[in-house]
Amino acid sequence: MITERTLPYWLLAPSLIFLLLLFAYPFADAFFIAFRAEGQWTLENFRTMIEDINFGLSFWNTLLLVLIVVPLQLAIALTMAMMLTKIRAGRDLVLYVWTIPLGISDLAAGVVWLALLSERGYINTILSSLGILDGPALWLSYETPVALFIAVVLAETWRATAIVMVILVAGVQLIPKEYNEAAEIFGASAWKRFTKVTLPLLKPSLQTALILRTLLAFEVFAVVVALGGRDLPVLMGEAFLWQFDYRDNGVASAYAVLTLVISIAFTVLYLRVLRVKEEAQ
Amino acid sequence: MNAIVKTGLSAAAVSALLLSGLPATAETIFLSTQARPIEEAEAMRNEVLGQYDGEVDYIPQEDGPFLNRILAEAEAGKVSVGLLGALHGNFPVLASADALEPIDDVLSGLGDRKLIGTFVELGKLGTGKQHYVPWMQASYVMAANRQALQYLPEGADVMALTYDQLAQWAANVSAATGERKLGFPAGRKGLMHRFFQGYLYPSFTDSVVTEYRSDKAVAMWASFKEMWKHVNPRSTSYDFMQEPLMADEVWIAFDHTARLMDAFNRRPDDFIAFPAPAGPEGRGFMPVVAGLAIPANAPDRAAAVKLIDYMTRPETQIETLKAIGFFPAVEMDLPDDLPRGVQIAGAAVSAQAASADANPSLLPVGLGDKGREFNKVFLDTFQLIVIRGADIDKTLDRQAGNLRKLMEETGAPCWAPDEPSSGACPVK
Amino acid sequence: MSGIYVEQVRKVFGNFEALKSVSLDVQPEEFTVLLGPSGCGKTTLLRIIAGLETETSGTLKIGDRQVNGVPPRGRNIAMVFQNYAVFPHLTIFENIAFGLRMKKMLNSEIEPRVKKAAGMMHIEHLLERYSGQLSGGQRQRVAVARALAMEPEVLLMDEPLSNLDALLRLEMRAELKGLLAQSRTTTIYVTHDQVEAMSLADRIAVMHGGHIIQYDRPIEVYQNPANEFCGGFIGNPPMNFLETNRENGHCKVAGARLPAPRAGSERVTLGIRPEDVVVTDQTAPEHLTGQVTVVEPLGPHNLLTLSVDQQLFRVTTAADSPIRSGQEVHLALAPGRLRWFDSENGQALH
Amino acid sequence: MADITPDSLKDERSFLDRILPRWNVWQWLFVTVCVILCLWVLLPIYLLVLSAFSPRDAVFAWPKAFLPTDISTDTIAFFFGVRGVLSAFLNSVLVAALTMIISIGLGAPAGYALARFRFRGKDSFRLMIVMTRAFPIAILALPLTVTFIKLGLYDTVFGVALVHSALALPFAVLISSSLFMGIPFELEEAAWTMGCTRAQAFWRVVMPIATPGLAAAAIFAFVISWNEVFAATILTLQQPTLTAFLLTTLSESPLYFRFAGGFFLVVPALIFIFAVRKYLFSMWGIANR
Repeated sequence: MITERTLPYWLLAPSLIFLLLLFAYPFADAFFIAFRAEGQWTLENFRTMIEDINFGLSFWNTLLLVLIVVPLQLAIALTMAMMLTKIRAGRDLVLYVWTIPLGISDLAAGVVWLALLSERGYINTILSSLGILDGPALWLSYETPVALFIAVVLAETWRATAIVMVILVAGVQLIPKEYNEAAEIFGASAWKRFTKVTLPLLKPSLQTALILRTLLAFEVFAVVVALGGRDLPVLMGEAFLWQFDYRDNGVASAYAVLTLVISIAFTVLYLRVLRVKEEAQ
Repeated sequence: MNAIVKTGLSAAAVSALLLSGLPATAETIFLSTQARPIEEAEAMRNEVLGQYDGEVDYIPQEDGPFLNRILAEAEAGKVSVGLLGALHGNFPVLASADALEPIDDVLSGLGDRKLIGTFVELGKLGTGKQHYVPWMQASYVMAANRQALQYLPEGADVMALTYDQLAQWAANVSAATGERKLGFPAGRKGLMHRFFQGYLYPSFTDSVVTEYRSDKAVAMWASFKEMWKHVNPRSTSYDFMQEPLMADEVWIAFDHTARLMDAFNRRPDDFIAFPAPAGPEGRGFMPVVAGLAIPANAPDRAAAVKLIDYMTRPETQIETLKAIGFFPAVEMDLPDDLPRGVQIAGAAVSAQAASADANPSLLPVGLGDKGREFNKVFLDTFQLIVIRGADIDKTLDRQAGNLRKLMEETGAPCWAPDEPSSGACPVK
Repeated sequence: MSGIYVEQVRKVFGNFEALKSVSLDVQPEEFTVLLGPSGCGKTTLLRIIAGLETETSGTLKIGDRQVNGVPPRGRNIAMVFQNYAVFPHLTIFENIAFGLRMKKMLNSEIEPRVKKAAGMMHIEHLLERYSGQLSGGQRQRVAVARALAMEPEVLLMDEPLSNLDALLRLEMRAELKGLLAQSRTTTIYVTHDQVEAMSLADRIAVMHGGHIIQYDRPIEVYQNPANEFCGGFIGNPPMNFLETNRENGHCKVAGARLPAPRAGSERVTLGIRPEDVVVTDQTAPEHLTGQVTVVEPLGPHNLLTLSVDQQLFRVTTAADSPIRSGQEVHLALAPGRLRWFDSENGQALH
Repeated sequence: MADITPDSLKDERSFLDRILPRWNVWQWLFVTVCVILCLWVLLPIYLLVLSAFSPRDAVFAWPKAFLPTDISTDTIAFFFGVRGVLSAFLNSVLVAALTMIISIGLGAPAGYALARFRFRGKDSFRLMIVMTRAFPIAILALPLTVTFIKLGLYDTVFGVALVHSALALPFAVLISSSLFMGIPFELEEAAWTMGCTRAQAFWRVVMPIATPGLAAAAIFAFVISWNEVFAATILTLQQPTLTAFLLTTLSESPLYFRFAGGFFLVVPALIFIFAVRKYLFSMWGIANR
């Protein structure tokens, strides 16, 4: 019977069962495939994965991409969140504009930034009209890996900062105004109030935003392919190639398992670093 | 409290009843990896299948989801797809998973038209049974912007170039314009692996597998790496060469005829088509063969057979040529009221096939589901040697090892231009 | 109207014993106040009676019905919360009618009842407003009106005035007193403000550390506190306490000899309220002597703070009294008002 | 008191002074950063729409035109003509609507439990919900397809909606739990004392207050489903969603078509988010602190 104590579990049951049904079976199946080849348990798939010429590159590219894009997005999202608390007139409109990228699929983002950054693109048009460039210049090619990397960072930052901002805006709201006002009375400068009051109290939201954004960042794929093609291999891109191009879902699952392990490692790291003590909730 | 739990579940149940998917009408689902670009797909539905007296739903699909779907339906035992249209390279995966219905009877039923013999043979995939009926063919040719012709090296005939002349030509262009205007389709969805397997290797080593790491191959890669200095670096993200051609990013390009057709049709006076260059061992070239097959226990076999008959009729073959630039797989002479683009490409294809030093190679057979990994060997070699500048000998040794492992695993016999082999094709 | 009978109710949160076997019986139509400092368990007891908290052990009866385990809706109670808990998404009319709608009453019955309750609380003009547009005081009136409209068997109020400013609190207190007397509903009122308790209660239950120390009429609790805590907690300024030591039947402190209480241990504490002490210049064996340290003119009277036997001692005198700080004075204790407490456990001695 | 003559009333400040608000340096800096951030978001979208509406070869032109000089709708018009776009659009709307219902229907109760109760396994549940997003859906392709075919969910709007709900559920749970946390528990307790069961209190008091926030969470689920490409492609055949339809036809179509496709993807999402912009603030917690 539904009693006071068991009520929460009854409420959680529907979503838990739903996720188990939909994810657990295919997940187990894919996980299973990663560790099997020709009918017995082997690490063959992992070995093929690691020996592949693109593995090293894709690993470091993804890691580097995450380590640059996620903090950059956090900084921008934090600035946006803080600015939103200060804006009075038109606050809804500004928030709307800044959350627009939430509605943009990575398919569309890839197309947009390709138009911007291709050598006959809009940015080159601006640069050449300013005289910096004298003709169409090439950014998105293996010959200019740094430019290509920056292009992908720009596109990813544009596309996925909105989700972080929304979480932080909510977090900032939950902080009662009195704390900030009190700190102000004690003569704390704006910066001091930010670091000493707002940030610590924002920790739970920061944690959620970081975990969610890192998980999704490791699955970055569509934008990188749209801009970089084969020149900037990323883990998910290789997994996709092995699954659909080379028809070997063993190695594809190996890539997926690797991505999962790294994501879990980062999540545990965030949980430890940004540990929010129960009482300080 | 369980009111909430109830409402959550009832919402899911209601929608399950309401929207369990619209019942598919009695139409034949024609799933194909060809004519995927939106204009070509529309052309298939309206011009080619327009006159078919039956319901057909033409659904283009990328290779990955296409294979994934058919294998999944075969494994689940519930097949909804009526007819399959794909390139020769896609079929071995399905054949090795027994997802295809043998259609020797269908082939004999098409007596009144002359299907090209070598393609019918290819349709057996090296086995006794007929897996697919030849549907249409194409080939890879070169295209060039007329502005580039002025930079042709002395005495070079564009309709019978050699690779050295091509390299020289490209060098002249980049010297004159300051931009590298030679382009290759080395993007994710480009067909660069076909260029190595069907054009470069046969032209330089008269082989694809056995001579993979011979000295001729080493010389080949060296000269190709040299030529690459004049190739537009964006090539590693070009899938369809017609786009860079029309954007003037590239003046000379190599690609599948259907992937150049848009440029020929839209600006027939600006572009010319010409056969691929020749190397020391002749002018290697390879056909592109597409076939029609029926999935194992397909819903309505008769309808599928009727559709195959319709697709292989001469008048439909002509409509297909006009619509998507694929040439007939039936021996027939082409009418002269074809669109300019088709005429331009057609001339290059027949010139290439009829060239004196023609060295045709066939499509790989018997690779099963390792076809794509076979392509990966060539692409990885290209990536390492040309893009990342690795040592040629070491790379060829390592990749030859992969190729040898692949051949032994699949036991695939050699195919033209390699000499036929009894067991698995050896890699010297 | 029915009474409320609480028998040996205990409540433990983890390892903290919030209520230590508390018993209380509230007569029908009686207005009982649970008075005590924060953390003494008064709100927990109220929430247990309301059914918002489940008691660890003990029995609970409303009228002759045992209500242990019965959910709040089954106890025919109404409650006014400290933060009013006025529903922001409903108009004031709907807020007051909320309970009646749950009782499936017809609109024709609900309308007059809501109007009557709103009238009692003088908020008829606010019925179509939303709580967001109201002041704290107005919201508080809505909360009370909402509870009264349900005409419950028992009315529970959790520090309803604590969020109001001083003036409004005074005004509301007077209004509440009149209203509740008129509606004659059995009520339990929780507060930490002893003035509120004294003014409103038929009986006060002074609580401390999870116990009910004393449960009696206000004047009783004021004049005969059951222990030192009660004496000190009620009354402002609080009761004075002086340590004394007993010598053959008499207690000596600060120069005075006073008849000692019969019971109690060796050392006893004397308790006397500031207003029960008179400053005189005659000397007498039972008079205390002390040194005035501070004189505070408070308007109606002056408050003297003295050092008696090195202990703090307060006395109230007339506003025009000539006494200046630093003066040595004699203090006469009003005979009937002297109270004795056992120094060990603080219990009153008679 | 100097008598007030008409010209003493005249405003001496220059015209510019009068329109530009009198801000200090910090405020000017604040506004410029704000404008830059807005342009940073809007410019690419403007260029996408511009390219979608410019003639075919303008896409290859150099230098590119920034202003909408010659507008041509033939690429867009062609799109409407393509058989299947309209039905794909409808499918997308149906799938997204279903995803909204399922993910909020299942997510809200879980969110309520996380907000109101302290129970064993609470944090591990919250973490598990988020971690389901760690495993890339691309790799679940084959087993998922086979299961769906067996269950008859294959190529159905409901089938795709199920997968999209699994993707949207973590967000629904997190958003709804922070929403319910923003609603004082005393309101529910008050409702209990006024004759409500726990469920009645939830529906009559908590839900009405949480509805704007839940609406925003629903729109969020709608957008997730609307933009999802991969599961929609592999799980549908004749009933593709718009994104699945676009992915298959566009990835190899010329650039100008990809812009038109991008336009079709972006515009509906913009409209949805605009519809809910007021609630965006309450999406993650009531702001009436």
